[in-house]
Amino acid sequence: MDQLFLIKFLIPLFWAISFMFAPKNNERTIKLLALIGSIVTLSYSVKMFMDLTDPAVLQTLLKFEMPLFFNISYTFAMDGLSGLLLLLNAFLLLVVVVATWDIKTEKLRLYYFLIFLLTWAVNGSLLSTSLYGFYIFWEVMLIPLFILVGVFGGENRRYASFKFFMMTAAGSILMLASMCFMSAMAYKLNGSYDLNYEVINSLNLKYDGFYSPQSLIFWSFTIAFFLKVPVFPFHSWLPDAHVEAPTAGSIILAGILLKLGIYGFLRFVIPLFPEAVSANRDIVLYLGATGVIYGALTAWVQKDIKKLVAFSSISHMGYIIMGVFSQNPFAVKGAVFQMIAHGISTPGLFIGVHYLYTRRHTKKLDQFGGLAAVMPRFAVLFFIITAGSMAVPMTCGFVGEFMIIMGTYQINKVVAMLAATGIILSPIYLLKMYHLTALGELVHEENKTLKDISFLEATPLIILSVFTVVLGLYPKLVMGLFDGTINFFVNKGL
Amino acid sequence: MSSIYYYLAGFLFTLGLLGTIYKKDLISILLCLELMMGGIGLLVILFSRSTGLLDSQLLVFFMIIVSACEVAIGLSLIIALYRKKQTIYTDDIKIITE
Amino acid sequence: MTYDILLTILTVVFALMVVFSKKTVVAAFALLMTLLTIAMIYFQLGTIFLAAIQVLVNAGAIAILFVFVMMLINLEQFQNNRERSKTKLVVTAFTILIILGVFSLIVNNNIEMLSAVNLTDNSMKTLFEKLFTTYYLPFEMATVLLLSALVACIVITGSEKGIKHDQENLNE
Amino acid sequence: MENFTFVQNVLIFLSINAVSLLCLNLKKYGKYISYATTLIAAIVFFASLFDANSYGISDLFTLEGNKILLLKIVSVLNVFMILVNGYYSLEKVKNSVLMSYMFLGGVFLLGANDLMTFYVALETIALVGYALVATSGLENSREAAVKYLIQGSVISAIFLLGVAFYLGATNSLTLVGASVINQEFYAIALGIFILTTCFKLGAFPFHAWIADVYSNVSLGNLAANFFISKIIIGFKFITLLQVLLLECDPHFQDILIRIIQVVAVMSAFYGNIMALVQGQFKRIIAYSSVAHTGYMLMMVCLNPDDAYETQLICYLVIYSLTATGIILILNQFAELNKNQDGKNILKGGFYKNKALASMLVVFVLSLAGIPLTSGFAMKYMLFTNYFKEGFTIEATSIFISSIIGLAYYIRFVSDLFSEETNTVLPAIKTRFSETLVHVIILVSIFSVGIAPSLFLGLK
Amino acid sequence: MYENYLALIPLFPLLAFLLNSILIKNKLNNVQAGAITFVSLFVSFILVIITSMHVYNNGPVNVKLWEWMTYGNIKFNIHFVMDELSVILSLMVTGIGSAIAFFSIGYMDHEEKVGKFFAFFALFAFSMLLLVHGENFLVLFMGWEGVGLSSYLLIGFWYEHTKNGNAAKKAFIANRVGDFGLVLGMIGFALVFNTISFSELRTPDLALIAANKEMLIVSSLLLVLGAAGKSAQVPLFVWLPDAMMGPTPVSALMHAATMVTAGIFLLCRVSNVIVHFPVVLDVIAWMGAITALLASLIAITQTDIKKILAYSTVSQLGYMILACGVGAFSTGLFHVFTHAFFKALLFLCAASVIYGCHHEQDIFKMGGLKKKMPITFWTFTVGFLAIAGIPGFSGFFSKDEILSMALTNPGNGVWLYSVALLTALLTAFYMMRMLVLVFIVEPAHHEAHKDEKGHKKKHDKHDKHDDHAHEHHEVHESPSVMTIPLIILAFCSFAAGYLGLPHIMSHENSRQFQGFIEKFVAKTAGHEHITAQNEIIMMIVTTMLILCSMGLAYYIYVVNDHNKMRDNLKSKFKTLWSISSSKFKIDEFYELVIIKPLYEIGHFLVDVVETHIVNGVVKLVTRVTTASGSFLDDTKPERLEMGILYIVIGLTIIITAIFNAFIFR
Repeated sequence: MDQLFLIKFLIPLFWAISFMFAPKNNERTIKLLALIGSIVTLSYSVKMFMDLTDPAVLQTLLKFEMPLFFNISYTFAMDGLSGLLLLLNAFLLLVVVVATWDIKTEKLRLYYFLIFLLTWAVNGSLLSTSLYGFYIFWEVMLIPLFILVGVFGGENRRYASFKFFMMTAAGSILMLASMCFMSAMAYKLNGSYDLNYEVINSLNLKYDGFYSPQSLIFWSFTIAFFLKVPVFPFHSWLPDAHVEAPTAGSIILAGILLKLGIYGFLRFVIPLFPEAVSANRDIVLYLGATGVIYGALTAWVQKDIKKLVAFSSISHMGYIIMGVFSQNPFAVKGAVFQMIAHGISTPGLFIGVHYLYTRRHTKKLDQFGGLAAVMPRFAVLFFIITAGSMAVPMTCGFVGEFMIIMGTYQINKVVAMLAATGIILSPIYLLKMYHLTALGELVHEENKTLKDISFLEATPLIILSVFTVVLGLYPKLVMGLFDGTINFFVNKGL
Repeated sequence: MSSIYYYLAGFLFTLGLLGTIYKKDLISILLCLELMMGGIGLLVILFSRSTGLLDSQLLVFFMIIVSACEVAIGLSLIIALYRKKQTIYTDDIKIITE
Repeated sequence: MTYDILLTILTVVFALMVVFSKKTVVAAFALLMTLLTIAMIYFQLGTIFLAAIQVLVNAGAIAILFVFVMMLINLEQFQNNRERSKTKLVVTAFTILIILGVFSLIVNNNIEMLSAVNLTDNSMKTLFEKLFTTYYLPFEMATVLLLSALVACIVITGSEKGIKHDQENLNE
Repeated sequence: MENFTFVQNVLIFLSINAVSLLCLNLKKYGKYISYATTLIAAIVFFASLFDANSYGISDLFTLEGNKILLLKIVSVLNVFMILVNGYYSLEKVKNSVLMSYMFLGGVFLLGANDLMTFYVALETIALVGYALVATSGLENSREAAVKYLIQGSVISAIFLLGVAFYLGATNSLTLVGASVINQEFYAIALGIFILTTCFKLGAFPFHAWIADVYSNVSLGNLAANFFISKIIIGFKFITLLQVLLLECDPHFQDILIRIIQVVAVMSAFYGNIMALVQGQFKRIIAYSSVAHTGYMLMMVCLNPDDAYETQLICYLVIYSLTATGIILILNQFAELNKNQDGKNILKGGFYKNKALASMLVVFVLSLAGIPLTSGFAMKYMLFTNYFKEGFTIEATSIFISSIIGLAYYIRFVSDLFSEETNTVLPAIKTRFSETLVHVIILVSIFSVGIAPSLFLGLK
Repeated sequence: MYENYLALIPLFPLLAFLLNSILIKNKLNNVQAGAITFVSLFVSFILVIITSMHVYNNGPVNVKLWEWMTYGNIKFNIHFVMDELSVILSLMVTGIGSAIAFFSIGYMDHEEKVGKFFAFFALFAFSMLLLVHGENFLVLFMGWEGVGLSSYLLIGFWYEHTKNGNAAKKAFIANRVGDFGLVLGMIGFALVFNTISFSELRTPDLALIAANKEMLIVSSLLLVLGAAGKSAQVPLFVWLPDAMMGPTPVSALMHAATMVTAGIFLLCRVSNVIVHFPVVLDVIAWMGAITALLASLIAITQTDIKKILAYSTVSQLGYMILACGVGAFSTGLFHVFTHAFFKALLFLCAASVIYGCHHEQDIFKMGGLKKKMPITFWTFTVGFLAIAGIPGFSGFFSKDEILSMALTNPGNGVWLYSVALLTALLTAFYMMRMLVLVFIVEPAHHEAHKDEKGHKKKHDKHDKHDDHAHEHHEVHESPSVMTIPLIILAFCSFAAGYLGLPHIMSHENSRQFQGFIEKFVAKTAGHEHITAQNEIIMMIVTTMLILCSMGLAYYIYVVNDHNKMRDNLKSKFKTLWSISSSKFKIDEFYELVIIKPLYEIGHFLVDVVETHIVNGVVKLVTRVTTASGSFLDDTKPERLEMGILYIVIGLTIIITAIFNAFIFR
């Protein structure tokens, strides 16, 4: 129990609200406010993580009955996994604020309001262990991002934001349906609508065949999370959203929101529906492997940098979903690690694209080339990030992929081999991107006069590249944090 | 052998129903509504005859009152509409939406 | 017996006239006749009170109201009814026939239950006792209904906004 | 037991309204006085209900339990309604008077135990409803009113057909504890009652009036339409049908329930799909109400139960409040920029009128059922009930239809935040009464959204 | 203490890398930048020597830095070792590396971004040392990929030119294909033996091997794929010749001494396992043999000095792989050892020639450099004799042992032997050709061919050297900073062979090198011993043949008026010539069969699957919904009579439904 928890938890919300009352046209103040806010958030996340005595077990931070809200008992709890994602979230908030420091808009207050609201919602769904809380924040999360994309996005933003919202919300409504179903059962069983682990386990939903309740509930949850992650056939919204979203949106989306789907799998699906998971494991594994190859090949032929990165993250997500479903502790840990790695490298790439875009106002690959001559600092940092995304050993990208492939190899060799082709394919598209932007000769006149990134701009990239290398050399640094947690989940799931 | 009245009542009702769709101007439609009401009044009486229910007669009484009010409001509406649009045809009162 | 059939035929004929006559005035007249024949049927069935009310209210008031309104809006320009789309008519007639058929079949099913007649005393006295003791709430409600209908008619027709609309339309 | 206090209250109410009716024609302050008196009448009636817990006048008219609760709520809403209507023009004041008659009709309908009272009260509501639509003074009000009237009369005729069959089936006009002699007639009667319910609530095949009426009615009258004809009629019919279905022969019961389910699912889909392609926002709300009727209609299939009744009341009230709030704000935006087609009245609305716009967002999201708003709690409750009673497939399909619903609800939001508008909007000035309404609705949405169990009668 | 040394060995190059890359902004001059790297390499060279003394006397040295990961009882540690195998390699890496670093101080003197160059150089050395000292698969793989990465950086050093970039990309991706095999093979081994440390794989559990044979075979084949990727064997050798785009010292470093030998190193590391699988051995052997032959055939007709050397490297690598394939791992490694010296020497000579001729690389433009740059000439000759396998020079011993091993290999021995022998002859031929054309023949002899080669020159040269085209200037000997390493290497490449004398020469200290190595790698088993005189006869015959082919080359290019001879040879074997000079069209083949189809698939996925299926479904749902909506909307339910019609139809349906219930009750 943490007495001050509620205050800590509500900080981003308060901060978001405080932007409403910020002075209207004093940009500097607002930005400083945002910076301070992000630092505060990060620090208290670190503090909370420090207070975590044993990351292995789920540690209740705050638990209160809600007799008025369907009489459920609402639990805020935290373990290594959620704590890690909490840290990542706060960290990315800081990165976003710093990376988009030079944003030019008259709606600055709305911008920061939305970002902080988003962060708050993410924290909420990470910390709440009852399905209700998770769902509530999960839905609340959609709106700010929708507005963020819809207001600050590119030309085609309306379409993109609609697509994003509709597909994810459709998934979540499926989830809600099965939640209703379960809580109806729970009510019949013990007269309360509450849905936590014990209750759902006590429902003992039986699994036989596709039409049995457990499998249907499992699939509705799974499709909801698939749409969020997104896994191969369900990814249609991701490229559009990424291309149209402002950089902040892209970073938060790729950095943390996609992970929430995975988190949902780990937190709810695997512990709650073990039979269904083990019955449908191979389907999902093949989907993941397909996603790896599909994402890579499609990324290869893209003309637009952001689209390329978006498809690359589909490929990475394929790995993660394989790891999660392989029911092998090592692979699951690898998946979690890959989440972190992807949360470090892809935002880096997006920031790089952001710098290119703010200088040249285009995201077309053929508009660049030879930037290493004029922007050496950018070129170096961008290369480190790219290497991280390319899963070169001694960078964080390698660790996760290696663990996932190794863990999956024990379960299903074919899938592992299919997925391992990603090792060959990832440099093909990432190096294409790097060569077409940084290397080669300077063909375009307007590129000759670009100025290198300032130190302020370089800071987030530097931080990210340092993390890339350090995590690659000493993965224990984060591995230790969620080791026990994963064992816990997987033992439930196996 | 008064069972023929059942069919008569049903016929009046359905005929009125047909009329509401078939007729073109609002006044005729109101007329058809009256026709339906007449048919149903008959039907109510017939259905209650086997038990000799007095309440049914009161029901019909209220029906007649209500239908009178309906017609009154309907006609005043028609007049108001006619003032506005110079027409009482149903084709001319469709509401244009984009 | 024959009287029943005669009444029925008359009613049917007038009813058909109501629906299918080209002239609205004729239709109104036919409606008047229909209502009167229905009143006669009431009389035939032994509910004298209803017959009287039917003649008074329906035949008397409503038909007159109709004619009055027809005079108010000059109906000459509305004489020739426009044509309907045939398909819609067919669909309607078909459904109507179904309803009628089903209706008559249902009635047939329990004709014997229905045609068992036992008339208790339906003298005015008992009737109005019922009305003023048991059913005084609906009666009160009916007054409210009439009152509101009155107000409604006034509001609808005599609204200055409506008149404004008229002036605008006339100006155009 | 005979208890005449209620009759006294009704008579007081009537007489005060009569006074206001007389005052209407005073030259100078007429409208103010009669507005005031109408308001006073409403308030007095509400006050007189305070200590009441049950009214039984005769066995033909009883008000107890949830009905009295609903009556209290509706009499508050009546005051509220008259407030919304405002005293700005004589028209509106006359409408307020009519509303009080409509309210009276609602009261009688609520308590009616026999078909005679029931019928007369129903017709009162309907007639006043037509009148209110006709006198709304929007450009198409009268057309809408004519359509409404004619379809409504057809339906009342059909309803009478049902009454006739009911009479044939039970040999009585009473609605409680009538012994069924003839199941066929009974089934037919119930079928026709269901049809009437569907029309009054605007479910799928009988919804034709709803779009026109909603989009051509001035706000106060619409509120009346929602509060009286949707809440009271909805509640009365659904609870009544729940009771009546118990008497029915199981064989026919299946058929009737099947019919209800089909209608419910179809209206959910139809309403959502139609709302998707509408241009005007008012029409969107209208069709969304078709969909919501679909969600609600399945309640007919449940067994009568106090908790369910409470939930039904809550659902109806909250839905009507939210929809009214949305229409109110839409009107404010509409009268701000003079284009009467509501297609892009909201474009970029957020940046000038932040408060209004964010309130609109909240209302809309509540209709969409985003958590922490009342809409979520209602939806959740309703569908959990359906699952509980074993209507799994219907509930699931309605859920799926509600996915479509999100698309047009979110359109509000994206319009508010989009900037394609080239005409820069001035800020809207809100009247006090409107602000009051906003606040009340907002409070109700969040209170029910955050503490639903208070209102849903859950343990 | 030795542990600390061992830990320090890779550290110094890393420090040099960081130092260079940090100080790159504030203008180090080239000499300083070079000095940093050279010193760091040299210090670690000394450390290597000290440590290897210790190792020679008393066994391997281990140092475990930190734990990277654990999987069950598989421990993934950052763990260095200095054992018999890595002694040799790390001596080569640091020693030859520092020599080359020293050399390139001179070579790069008038380049730009030299700091960057030396930074990458140091990074390369660092990751090579990681590879060599890695005690387990993981560290080896880290070094392995690091080598790939830094070679990518070095090859693409002049990134302004798109084709350099592409060459670098090609190298990296080809290596990645190998890594794919390595990762999966390593996982397979780890899962079977439940360990990834080499010291445990050195004495593998035979029961386990027998238990899951198939999996091990598959895994070792995958490892072979990895080796093929790194050391440029037959499916994947295409990247190496392109990799000549980098600065020449880089070529010397990577393709002679260090990087390409990593494949053989890997095979030796796992030799104790794969010797149990004849299938794998045969695959390896034939892969090596084919590579050797193919590369030397191509090398005959090349005209670019560096390309010739590159192909010779490939064929030598084929030799080594062949040796591994016939089970003579130690011999293969011996050849790695000797080859390192003479190939580095040759490359550096080429470098100094190119430097002297101001970045002219076409051997037909050179000639008569014998007098102009004598040191280069003599050292080059030594290297040439060594690679050609003239008795007494280092190449002779290793190559000869490989030949004999191939011959005595049970089963397909004869074939392998003949292929190897043919390769040896071809090698002698084209090396002779090169020597002659570059140093001996006067350029006047083939002025005629300048025009025909004129276009080739243009794009071989870098723009920034266009100011001095090679016609009007005097060629000069390189400065001493470049010649000193040449001399050292020349000495080594003469002497290195004497560490591994065959039996017949000295009985008491024969095959010391191999013996030392065989403490770790699998013994050369299964070969029946050849008698002394057979061996002697074999040696003599081989030498004779080699001399003949050298003579032939000399005859064609010098004695006879080589133009005519060459031309009618050319016209006689037109097709063969064109095939060979177009490198058997292998690049084009890959382009056609792998790259293009993949790219097309990518396009297909984007144009068809993505748009019409993935998005198509979404679009379809949207379309259907809106379309049905607008259809229903067009029926205008608001119209009065339509409304009533709906009501009537609803009534009909309800009543009929109930009536049905009557009938079917």
